[in-house]
Amino acid sequence: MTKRRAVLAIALVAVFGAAGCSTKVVDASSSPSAGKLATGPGVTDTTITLGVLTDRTGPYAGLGKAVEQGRTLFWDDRNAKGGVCGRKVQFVLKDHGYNPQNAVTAYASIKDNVLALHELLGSPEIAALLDSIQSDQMLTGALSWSSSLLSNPYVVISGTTYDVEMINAVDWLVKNKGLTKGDKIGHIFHEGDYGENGDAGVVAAAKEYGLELLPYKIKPTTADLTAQVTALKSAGAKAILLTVAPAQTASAVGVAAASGYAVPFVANAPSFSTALLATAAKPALEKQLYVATSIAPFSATAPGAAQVRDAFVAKYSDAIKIQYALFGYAQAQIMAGILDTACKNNDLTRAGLLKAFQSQSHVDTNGLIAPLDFSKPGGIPARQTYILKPDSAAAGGLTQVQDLFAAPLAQSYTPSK
Amino acid sequence: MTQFLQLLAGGVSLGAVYALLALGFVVVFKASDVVNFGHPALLMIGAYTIARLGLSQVAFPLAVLGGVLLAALTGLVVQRFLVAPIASTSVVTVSIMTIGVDILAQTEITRRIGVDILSIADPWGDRVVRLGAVDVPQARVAGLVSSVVLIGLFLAWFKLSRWGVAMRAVADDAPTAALMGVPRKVISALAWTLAGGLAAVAGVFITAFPTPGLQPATASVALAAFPAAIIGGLDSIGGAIVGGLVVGLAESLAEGYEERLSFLGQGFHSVMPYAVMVLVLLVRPTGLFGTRELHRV
Amino acid sequence: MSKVDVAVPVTTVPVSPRRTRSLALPAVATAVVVLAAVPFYLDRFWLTLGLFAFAAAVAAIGLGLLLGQAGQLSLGHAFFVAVGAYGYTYLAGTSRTVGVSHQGGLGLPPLIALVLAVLLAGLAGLLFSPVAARLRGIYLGIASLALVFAGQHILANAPLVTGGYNGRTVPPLTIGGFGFDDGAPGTQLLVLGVPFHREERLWYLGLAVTALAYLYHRNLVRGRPGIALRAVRDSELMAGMMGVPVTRYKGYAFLVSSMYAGLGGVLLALAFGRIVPVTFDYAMSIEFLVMVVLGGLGSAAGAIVGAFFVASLPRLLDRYADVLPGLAEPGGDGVSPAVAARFGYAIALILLLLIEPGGAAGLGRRVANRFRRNR
Amino acid sequence: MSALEVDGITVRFAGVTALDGVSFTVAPRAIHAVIGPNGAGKSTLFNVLSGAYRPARGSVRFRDVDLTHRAPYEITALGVARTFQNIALSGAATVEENLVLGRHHLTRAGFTGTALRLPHVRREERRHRARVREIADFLGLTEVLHAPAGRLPYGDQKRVEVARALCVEPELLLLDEPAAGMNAHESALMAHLIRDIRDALGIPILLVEHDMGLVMGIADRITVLDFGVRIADGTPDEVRRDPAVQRAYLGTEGES
Repeated sequence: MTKRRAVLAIALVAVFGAAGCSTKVVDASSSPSAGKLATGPGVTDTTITLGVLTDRTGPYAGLGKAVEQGRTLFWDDRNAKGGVCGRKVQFVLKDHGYNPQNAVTAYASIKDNVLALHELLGSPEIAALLDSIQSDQMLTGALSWSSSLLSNPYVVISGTTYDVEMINAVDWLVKNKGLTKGDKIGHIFHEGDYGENGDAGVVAAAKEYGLELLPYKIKPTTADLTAQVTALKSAGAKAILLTVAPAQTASAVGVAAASGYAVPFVANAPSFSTALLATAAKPALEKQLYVATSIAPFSATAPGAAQVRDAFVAKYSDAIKIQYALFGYAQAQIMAGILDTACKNNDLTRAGLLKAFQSQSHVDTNGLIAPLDFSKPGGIPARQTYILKPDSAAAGGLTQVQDLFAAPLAQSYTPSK
Repeated sequence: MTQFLQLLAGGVSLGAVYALLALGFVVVFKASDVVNFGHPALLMIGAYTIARLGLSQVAFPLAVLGGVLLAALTGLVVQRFLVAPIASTSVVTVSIMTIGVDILAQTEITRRIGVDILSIADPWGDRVVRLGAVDVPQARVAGLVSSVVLIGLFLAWFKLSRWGVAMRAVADDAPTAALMGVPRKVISALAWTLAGGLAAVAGVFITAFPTPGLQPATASVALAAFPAAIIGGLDSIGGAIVGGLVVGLAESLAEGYEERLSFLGQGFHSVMPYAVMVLVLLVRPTGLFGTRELHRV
Repeated sequence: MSKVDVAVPVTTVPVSPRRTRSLALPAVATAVVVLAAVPFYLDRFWLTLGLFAFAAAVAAIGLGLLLGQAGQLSLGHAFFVAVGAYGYTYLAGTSRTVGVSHQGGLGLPPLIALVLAVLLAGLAGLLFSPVAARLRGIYLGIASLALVFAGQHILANAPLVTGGYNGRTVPPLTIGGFGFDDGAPGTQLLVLGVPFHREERLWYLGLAVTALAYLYHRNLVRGRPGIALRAVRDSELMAGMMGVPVTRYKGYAFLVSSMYAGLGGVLLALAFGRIVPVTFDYAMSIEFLVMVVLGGLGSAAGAIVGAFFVASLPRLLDRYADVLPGLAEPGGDGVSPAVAARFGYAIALILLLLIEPGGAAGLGRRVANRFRRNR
Repeated sequence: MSALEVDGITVRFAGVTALDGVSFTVAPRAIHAVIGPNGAGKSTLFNVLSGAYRPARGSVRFRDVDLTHRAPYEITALGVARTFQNIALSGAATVEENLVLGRHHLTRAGFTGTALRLPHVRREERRHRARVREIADFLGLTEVLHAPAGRLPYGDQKRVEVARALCVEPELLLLDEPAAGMNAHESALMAHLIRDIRDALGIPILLVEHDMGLVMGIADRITVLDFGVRIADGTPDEVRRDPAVQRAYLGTEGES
């Protein structure tokens, strides 16, 4: 027994004695080099390192890849032109496979080496990291448009939130599809932050326009929406809103078309994917579906968008052409704008980045995303949306039906419960 | 009333497809005592092959044949090279091995699918059959008919052929089966092959209309085989069929009447098959048709 | 007719504990020293990895007890982990409004919340034990799977307690005024010149809890309850006729196992800092099963090894996969490092079981035997 | 005065009557055998006595306590111990651990006390392990105490079963075919052992056995079952002369 203790004691002494040689020992005498430009983690004399936590193996691997291509397109070009503040912008990319635990580990592994997160994909992952983002003052480009994220000042939401998209969608239905007071509308939505944020918008809009709302919550894994659509049909709903995943959109619209239930469907941006137009549901989608989104379609006609699109096609000729590629580019533009402002302020620290972010009151991404205003912390950054329509003839599978607009309610709406 | 009938029709036709999945699961369990966590992977392999062949303009029946063969072959290979070598150890260990197989296969198929939703290119499209006031997709009708035919063939084979009799014997009493000249190994291989084939067929109807096609999340549908097999009784072929129907109906009705279940919280329908399963197990601990255990020392 | 029983291979306490002990002393001493030194050398990635592994290990020991010792298959372990994690968070958390949602909380001292959360998980296990007592083998396994799905449903529908889908912040643990967090802003705890952040502090907590969990399990299985549980596992009828109240012992096994899960859940919550429902899903239950089987059924040390393997391997492969040749560039086609990591994990799992179905514990015994023979 | 009273036991399985109104009594300190051809219901009877089966009718009383509706562990706690026809040991566990299991109802150590190695738990363990070693010694198992029970030869495993039953400190010992599968020599040793146990402990022993030689040699009284019905009951001599027994055994005698 005593021998055992002695062994332990000696070993412990050996370890902690040796700790003096640890690389983690902080040298109290060193102080940040005094210069004109204040710099934070991940910033050297020649580079700025940003983090990307994305999904390369999970359900959003395809989306993540498109965003990444758009981002790479922007930064390759920008770096070739000198980068930001005379520094090249580079990335550490980590895959979390849509698993929050992986996201937390990955975040821990990069947080000391990056100035900000250029991209953080996935609602559960963002939710898991919300507190860390705040305590680390880590400016984060979220790949999620939920207004529940607005309370965190470090989260950059690039576009309208799901609730506002739905308010605009209902407004558009009332104005263009003849919905009147007392009519029934259905909303099929995911359980989870995404679906519920969309539902908050539908609830607000239904109240505003005096519509009767029939909500149906589904699991992200539900594949067949016959039951929900059947129920809405027999209840006599005049229009259906969707805050779901693409396959579910196809199922819902397909089922409705097959049974002669010819009501319009309006979906949130993430509910549609170009891949749907290769399925049997294509005719039904082209006939009955609309998409409300603040991201311009891949086929957008505005000159700025067209330029980006051509560059994208030139660089990634084989890549899938979806609007998220443009979004990735636009998000990079937004981040570059923040970095430029911070550079101008001589403050490339995390606090400086936040200040720069909150000073962006008119962000124009050449029409890739609706105009953005980040200057009101906690406020919705954009309130305008396009209404798009699936069209297999158009590049990216969507064409514009209605240019950017904002419903009166969308202008005044503030998220609450 | 129309809604109820519509949901009933949807539930039964979906349940028949679940029955195919549960059947494969049960057959493997009967023959080798192994819980095949790789069952979803077999479905994915089959459905992916069928969809890809369809995209390369292979005629639908041939594409299905190809998918069934490949999934069956995968089942056989897994049994032969992974399960058989460690069959003498604990069945829990072997079951965990199938988790490895599942991860491997699903990762590869997810990678290959990417952002696509692969249409299965079936001949039924989105056409529906109108039965009175009820619309049933043709694909679902085809699924129901295929399931009934396949299950019928299986039952006949199981009752009549030498192999079927041997398989029953293995499930009841392995040494006796060995005496009949049918090694357990062969029966086990046969069961895995069969499970692969059935899963591929189920894959066709799970990805056909009203589902838009094959995507990575399709695998989670195969999880319905667990409660279905348990409700019916793990070692009962007939039970798998009943269990499949029960799960299909429970899901469909709970989804359709979601608003009346709202006191249980939104989205309760996804818990419904499991709730039914636990209730069944509380009354009958080995499922509806499972063998009641006799205590013997 | 024992078709529906899960036959579990039996593992026993070492035949001659004395000899292994003499061998084990330097090994244990080395392990303790190495583990205690880790925070002084490794960065946050490794520490976070370790925290998740410690949390997983504690919960895995519990599942090992249930499956390896008592022979009860559970696919519902993630549920009890969730009860521990959310229980602690609710009990220690304060009532507040975050953004648009209101969250409740009892604001208890964290240490008391920790103990209560573990008891709460035990209570959940006890409530399930009447079901467990009626069912066996695979039936029990899949019935317990219902817990996971029910749990997901409850977590999503009780935002007052759980914070809903967005989860909620986990209050840091404090014991006697010492906080397992980054400390007050502007202050820094330096130990031998190394700053001690949240991760460094929690590392020692994880290490200590895991060690205690291991010792508790070891003593338990060597004594009267362990012998009774293994008898229940080998044959319920025989155990009953040898005087063991079988139903009660199956209940005990569930109770203790879910308390382990609850404790692991608290550690996991602390490691996360913020918990979200999707973490505690079907895949997590399966992972726990993989841990105990990989480690070797019935062995607590094995469960710990299994937990470290499962919790770390995918993330390690991901971290170093870009060093491996033949992988695609980011944004390009082909096999990405993350996909390669997933393949690596699955293949390692399959190969390990093919080579040694007894898991890491079996492998360890084999090596130990060879070592002995060679001497 | 009797130790065990079996009164009109009837057991049915899915329409098959395995035992039909079987009654007999076992005297204190008696070696009482139940014999009968295969399928006579001997094992079923044992399973009723130890609480595994509930009889449809009838009762079992041990020292005026009704056992009929008690759980197996409660019956064990009353001092009824048994062995199993097809050895039911934990194969990978050591012989010692198997024997310690028999002490379960005599010991109290709980989950918490055991895990914390509290002093009273350690004391209890020491005391009971000493007693286990005594019993192992009595049965000549000292040498193999630390060997896995499953690796022992068949005859030794049978003795471990008996030793485990003795570790219960029984007031009534039920032996289910103790000599099954043994050769003549081993069988004779077992007969000796059974008698030694009775003499040393002074308790009644009820045994089911196929081996007529063994039974006739050691039993004080014999009950004969055939197709679930009691066809004879008496001393070995009476039973041997009973025409019903001869009829029942003539068909099967050739087998054994």
